Amino acid sequence: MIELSELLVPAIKIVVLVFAVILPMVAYSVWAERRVSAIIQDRVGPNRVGIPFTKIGLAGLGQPISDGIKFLLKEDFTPGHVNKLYFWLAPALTMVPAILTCAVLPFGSELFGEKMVVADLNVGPLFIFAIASLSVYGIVLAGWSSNSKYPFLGGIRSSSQMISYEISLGLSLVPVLLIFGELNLSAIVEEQSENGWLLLPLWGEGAIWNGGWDRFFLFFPSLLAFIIFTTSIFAETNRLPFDLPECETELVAGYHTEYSSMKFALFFLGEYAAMIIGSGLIVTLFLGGWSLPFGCDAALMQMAGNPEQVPWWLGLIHISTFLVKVVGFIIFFIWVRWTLPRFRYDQLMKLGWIVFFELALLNIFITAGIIFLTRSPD
Amino acid sequence: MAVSKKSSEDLVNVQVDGHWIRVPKGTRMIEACKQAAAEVPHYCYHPKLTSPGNCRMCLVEMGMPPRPTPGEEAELDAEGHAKINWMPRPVIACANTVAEGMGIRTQSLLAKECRQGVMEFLLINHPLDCPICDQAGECTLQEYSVEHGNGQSRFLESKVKKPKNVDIGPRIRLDDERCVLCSRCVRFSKEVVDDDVLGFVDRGSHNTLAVHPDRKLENNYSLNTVDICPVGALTSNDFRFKMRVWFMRETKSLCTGCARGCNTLIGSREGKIYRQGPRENNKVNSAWMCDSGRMEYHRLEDPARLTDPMIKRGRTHNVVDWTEAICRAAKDLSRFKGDELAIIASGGMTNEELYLTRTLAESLEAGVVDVVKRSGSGDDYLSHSDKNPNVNGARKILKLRSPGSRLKLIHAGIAEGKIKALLVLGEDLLDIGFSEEELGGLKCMVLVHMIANPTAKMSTVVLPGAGYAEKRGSMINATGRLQRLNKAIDSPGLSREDWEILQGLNRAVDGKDEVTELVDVFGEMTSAVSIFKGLSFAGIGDLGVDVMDTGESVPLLEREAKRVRDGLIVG
Amino acid sequence: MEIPKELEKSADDAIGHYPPEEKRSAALPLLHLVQQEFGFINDDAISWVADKLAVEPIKILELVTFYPGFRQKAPGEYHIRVCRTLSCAMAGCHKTMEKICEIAGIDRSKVSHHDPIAVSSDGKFSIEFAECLASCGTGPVCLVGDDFHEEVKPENAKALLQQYK
Amino acid sequence: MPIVVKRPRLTLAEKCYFPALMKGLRITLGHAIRILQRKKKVTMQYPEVKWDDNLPEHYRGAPALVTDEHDRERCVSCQLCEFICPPRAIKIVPEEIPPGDEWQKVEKRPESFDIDMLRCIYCGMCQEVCPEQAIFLRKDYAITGVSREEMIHDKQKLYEIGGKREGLINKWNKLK
Repeated sequence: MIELSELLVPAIKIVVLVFAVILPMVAYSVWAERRVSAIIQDRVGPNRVGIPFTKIGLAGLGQPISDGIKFLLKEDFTPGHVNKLYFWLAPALTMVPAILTCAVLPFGSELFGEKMVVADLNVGPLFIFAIASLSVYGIVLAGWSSNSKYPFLGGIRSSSQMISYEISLGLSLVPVLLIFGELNLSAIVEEQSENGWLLLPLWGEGAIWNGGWDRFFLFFPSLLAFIIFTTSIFAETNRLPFDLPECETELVAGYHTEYSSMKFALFFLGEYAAMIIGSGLIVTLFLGGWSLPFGCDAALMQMAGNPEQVPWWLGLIHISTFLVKVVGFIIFFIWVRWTLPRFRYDQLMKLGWIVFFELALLNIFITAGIIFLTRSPD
Repeated sequence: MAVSKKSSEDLVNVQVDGHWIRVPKGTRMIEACKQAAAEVPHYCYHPKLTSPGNCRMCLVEMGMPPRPTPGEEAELDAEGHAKINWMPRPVIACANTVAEGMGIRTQSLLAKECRQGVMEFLLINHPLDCPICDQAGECTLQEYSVEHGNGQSRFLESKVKKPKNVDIGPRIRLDDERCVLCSRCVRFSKEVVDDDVLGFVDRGSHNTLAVHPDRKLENNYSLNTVDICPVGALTSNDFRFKMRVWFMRETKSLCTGCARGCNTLIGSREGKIYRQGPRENNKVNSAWMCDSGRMEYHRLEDPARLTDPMIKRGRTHNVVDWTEAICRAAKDLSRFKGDELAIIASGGMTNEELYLTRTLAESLEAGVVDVVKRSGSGDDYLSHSDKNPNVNGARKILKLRSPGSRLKLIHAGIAEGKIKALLVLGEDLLDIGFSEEELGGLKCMVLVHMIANPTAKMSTVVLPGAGYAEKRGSMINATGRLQRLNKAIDSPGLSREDWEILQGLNRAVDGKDEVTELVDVFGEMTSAVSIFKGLSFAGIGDLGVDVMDTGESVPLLEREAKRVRDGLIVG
Repeated sequence: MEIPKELEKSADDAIGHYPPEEKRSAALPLLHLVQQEFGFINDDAISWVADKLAVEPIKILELVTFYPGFRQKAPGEYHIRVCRTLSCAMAGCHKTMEKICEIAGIDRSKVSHHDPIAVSSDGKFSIEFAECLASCGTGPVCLVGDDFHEEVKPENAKALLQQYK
Repeated sequence: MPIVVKRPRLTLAEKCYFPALMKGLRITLGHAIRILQRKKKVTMQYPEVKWDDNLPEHYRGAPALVTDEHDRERCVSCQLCEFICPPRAIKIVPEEIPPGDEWQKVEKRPESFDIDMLRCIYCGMCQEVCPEQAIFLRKDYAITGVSREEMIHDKQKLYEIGGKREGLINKWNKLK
C-alpha cells in the first residue's frame, strides 16, 4: 500500500516544476530571445504589452501571454494533403520528451526535507539521453506527415543532425561520469558542492592545495568535454548556428512549414524547453547545479546548525542559484544565435563526425589515463 | 465601254519620298501618298466629301520633270525616270491630282516647316481644354500637334473668345473655340444629306461655325458631323462627358435598327455601352449612319430587362434555374403537336437563331411558323422602311414566301381553339395585334425576350435573351448582304444569348447533343440553307458578303458613286 | 418687314441676270438692293433673300457677316467711315475718330467686333472704322455717306460735320 | 570559361573557428551594452512619437483632391488619373456642370470620385498626370478603417483631406 504523501509530493513537484517553472521559462525565453536580439541589433523589441487596458508596459513582459492567447485563438489549420494522425502526433512528440527530461534534473537541494528533484534516478544522464533522443521522432514525423517537400527535407536534415550529435553528446559526457564515478545527478551536484565544480575545482578536496591533483589535471579534459557538450546541445536543440532543419532561406521553415496555431507553438515551445533542459544539464554537470561556489553551502549549513536538515531559506537559495545559472546559459544561447551565421549542412556534419566524435573519444582515454595515474585505487 | 478596261496607260508613275509607285490617273496626291504609306496630315480633307483645301495642313513639296525643249531628250536617272525639278512653294495634297513623273516629298524640311507653321496658327486660338474635351484621345489636333507641332506657343496676345456650349441641334453641342474651320460638317450637311444648315459667319479671326437662329441641325444624320469633326467642336449630347475614349473597347458590329444593316463600332467599357458609330463599308453604309440607329443601344439599358428565367406558378412568376426552365418549356411544348403549336419568331433574330428555330419547329412538328413584319418610315439615304434587320434571313431560313402573312392563321387558330401552345421569340405579342383575351385561351406560352413586356406577364415560361450587342450571329440586310454581329458586352444577370436558349430547347426536345458552338450552328446551316453554301462564319469577315440579290440598292451609295464619277470626291 | 413692289421687281430682275440653276449668284446684288432700300439688312431681310434664292438663310447670313459693307443694324442719317489702315492710323485717324465722336455725341464704348457701328443719340450720325479707303497719301481720310474727305485732322472734324447739318 | 575562385589559405586560428566566434560575440555584446547604456538612438516609438514634422516635401501619402482660391473643385474629371493608376484604385463618374452654376464655364466635373485606399500604392502617378493640378499626394499615411467601404475615399472625403490649395495655375479663372 502506497501512502498518499508518496503520490502527492511527486505530483506537487511535477506540477510546480512544469507549470510554474519550465513553461513560464519557455514563454519568457521567447520574450528574452526577442528582447536580446533587439538590443544586439540596436532595436527595441517587444516592449509594449503590459497590463491590459492600462498604459503600464512593464517592458513588454506581457508579450508571452498575448503570444500564447494568439496561438490559442488562431485558426488551427490542417492542410488537406497531410497524414492527419502523424500530423497531429508530431508536435506532441516534440514537446513531451523535452519536458519529460526535466524529471531527473535536481533544481535545488532540499526544501522541507524533500529532495528538489522529481525522480532521483541513479541513471540520470542515461534517462535524459534516452528520452531526448525521442524528440527526433516528432520532427521526422512532422516532416514526413506534412506531405510537402520543404518539411520533408527539414525532417530529414533534422533527424540526421540529431543522430550525429547525440553520439558526441554521449561520448563527451563519459569523462565527466568517469570523474564522478556516479550516474545520479543529485549525487553529482552534491559532490561538486563539497569538492568544487567540475570547471571550478577551487575548494574542498578538489582544490589543488587540498591535494586535489587529479582534479587539477582533469580540468582540461573537462573543459574539452564542456565545449563539445555545449556545442552538441546547440545542434541537438536545433539552434543557430545549427538550425539547418528550419533554415528559412532554403526550407521556408523546415519541418513545421505546414503547421499553424497551437501545433506550431508546440514545436516552438519544445525547442525552447529543450534549450532550458540542455542548459540545466550543462549547469548540473559542469557548473555545480544548484550549489553555491567556494564551499558556501557547507558554511551556510554550519550557520543553520542542523547538519542533517537543509533549512528552507537555504533550499530557496539553492533553487534560485540553479535558476540563475540556467538563465545565464539561456542568454548565452540567445547571444550566440544572434551572433553567428548558420553553418552549411556539410560543415555541420563534418564538425560532428570528424571533429567532435574523435575528440570526445580521445577525451575518454585521456581522462581515464589521468584518473588511472592520479587516483590511487581504493 | 472602252474606258472600263483599265490599261497600264491609266497608271502614272509618282515618286513619293524617293520611292516610285504607280497609281491610277486622277488620284489625289494625298491618296497616292497614302498608298505609299506616307500619311499626310489633314483636317479638311475627307474622301467622302469635296476638297475645299482650306486647312492647309496637307502641304507637301511637289516637283515635276522639266518639259524638254523640242529635239532634246529628257534627262533620265538610273531607274529610267526623268529628273524632277522641285517647286519652291508647297502645294496642298488633298485637292491636286497626280501627274506622270510627279515627285512628292512629305518629309522634306519645307513640308515639315509648313506643317509646323499651320499647326501653330491652328493652336493660336484653340483653348487648352483637352481635359474636358470629349474628342481628347481621338483628336487629330492633339495627334498632329504632337507629331508635327512646335511644342510651345509663341502667341502672347489674348486668345479670341468665341461662343462655347452652343446648342445647334437636339443631339449636338458646338464649341466654337475648338473649331478649326475645316468645314467638314458644312460640306457633309450640304453634299451628303442635303440639309445645308451650317455655315461660317463673321469674317476674319472671329470666324464662327453657326446655324441660322431660325434653323437647327436636326436631320437624322446630324451625328455624322460629330464623327467627322477632327476636333472637339461638335460633340454628341448622348456621349458628352460620359466616358473618355481611351477606356472604351471597340467592337465591330451591326446596327439592327432597320434592314439596312449599317456596319458599326460599339464603344463599351466594363459591360456598359457608351456609344455606337458607323464603320466604313462602301457596300452598305459608306461612312455614315443615322442618328436613330446610333441610339439603338439604349434599348439594352431598359430597366425592365429580364435577368432570370422564370416559370409561372398560379399568378406569379417564380425565378428558377436554367435547366429547370428549359426542361419545363420543352416538356410543355412537346405536349402539343402539329396544329396545336405555333411559333412566332422575329425578323430581329440572327440567322443562327432562325435556323435553330427551324430545327426546333421540325422536331416539335409545329403547325405554323412565322415572323412579325414591322415597317416604318424610311428615307432616301440609309434608313430603310423595313424595321426588322433580318427579314431576308427569315425568308430564306424559315422558307417564308411573304413574312408575316401567316399571323392571320395564328389569330384564327387561337380563336378556334385549335392552337393551344405558342412559342414566341423576341416579340411582344400585345404590341402586334394580339389581345389579352386571345392569349388567355392558350394552354402554354413560352417567351424568349430580353424585356419584361406584357407578353412576358402572360407567358408560362419566360426565358431571358440577349440584346443585339450582347450576342454573336449573322444577318442578311435589305440588299442581300450577309454580315456579322459581334458581342460587345455581356447580357445582364443570368440572361443568355438567344441561340444558346434555342439550342437548349432543341436538346431538351430531341435529346441530341451535338452542336456546341455558334460557328457549328452556322456550319450546319451552310448545308441546310442553299444561299449559305460554301461559307463559314469566319469567312463572312468584317464587311460581309453578298448572298442574295434582292434587287434593292442604297440611294445614298448611288449618289456617292455619281460624285466619284464626276471627280468631286475620292470615295 | 414690308417689301416694296419696286424692290421685289428689281430683285426678280437681278435674279434674271443669272441662269435659273445658279440663282444663288444673285445673292450679292439682292443684298445691295436691300441695303439701299432699308439702309441695313436685318434678319427678316436675310430670310427674304434666302427664300428668293431658295437657299438656307445661313448662307445669306454668311455673306452679310463676311462683307463689312453690309450692315445688320440701322445707321444714322449720315454714316461716317474712318479709315484705320496703317497710313491713316499713322496720320492720326484715331484722334480724328475721338474728335468726331465728341462733337457728334457718339458713344463708341459699346462697339465690338460683332457690332462695329455706333450711332449718335440724336440719330443723325453713325460712325465706324473702315479698312483702307485708298488715299494713303492724304490720310486720315473718311467717307461720309458716299462723300470722300481727305486730311480730316481732329481740328477739321468740326468743319466736316457742319457740312451735314 | 568557368571562373576558378581560389580558396584562401586559412591559419590554424581561423580554421578552428574559435577566435572568430569570440570576436563575433564581442561585437554583438558591444552593441547590446551600448543600447543598454542608452548611448545609441534606437527605433522611434511610433504612435506616441511621430515624424510628421520631418517628412520631406516630396513625401507621398494619401492622394486627395484640392479646391482653388475660389473654392472651385479643380478636378474636371478628365479621368487621366483613372487611366494611369497602376492598381486601378481610382474610379470617376463625370458629369456636366448644370446651367446656372457659378462655374458652368468649366462644363465638366466629377459626379463621384472614389479612390480605393486598399488598392492605392501611393505611387503618385495621378498627381503627375493631372493636367489640372487637382490631385495631390498629401502627407497623410495612417489611412485606416474597419471595413472595406470605409477604405474607399469618396469625393467628399478626398476634398476633406485635400483642402484648399492656393497659388496654382488657374486656367479656368473667370476673372481672366
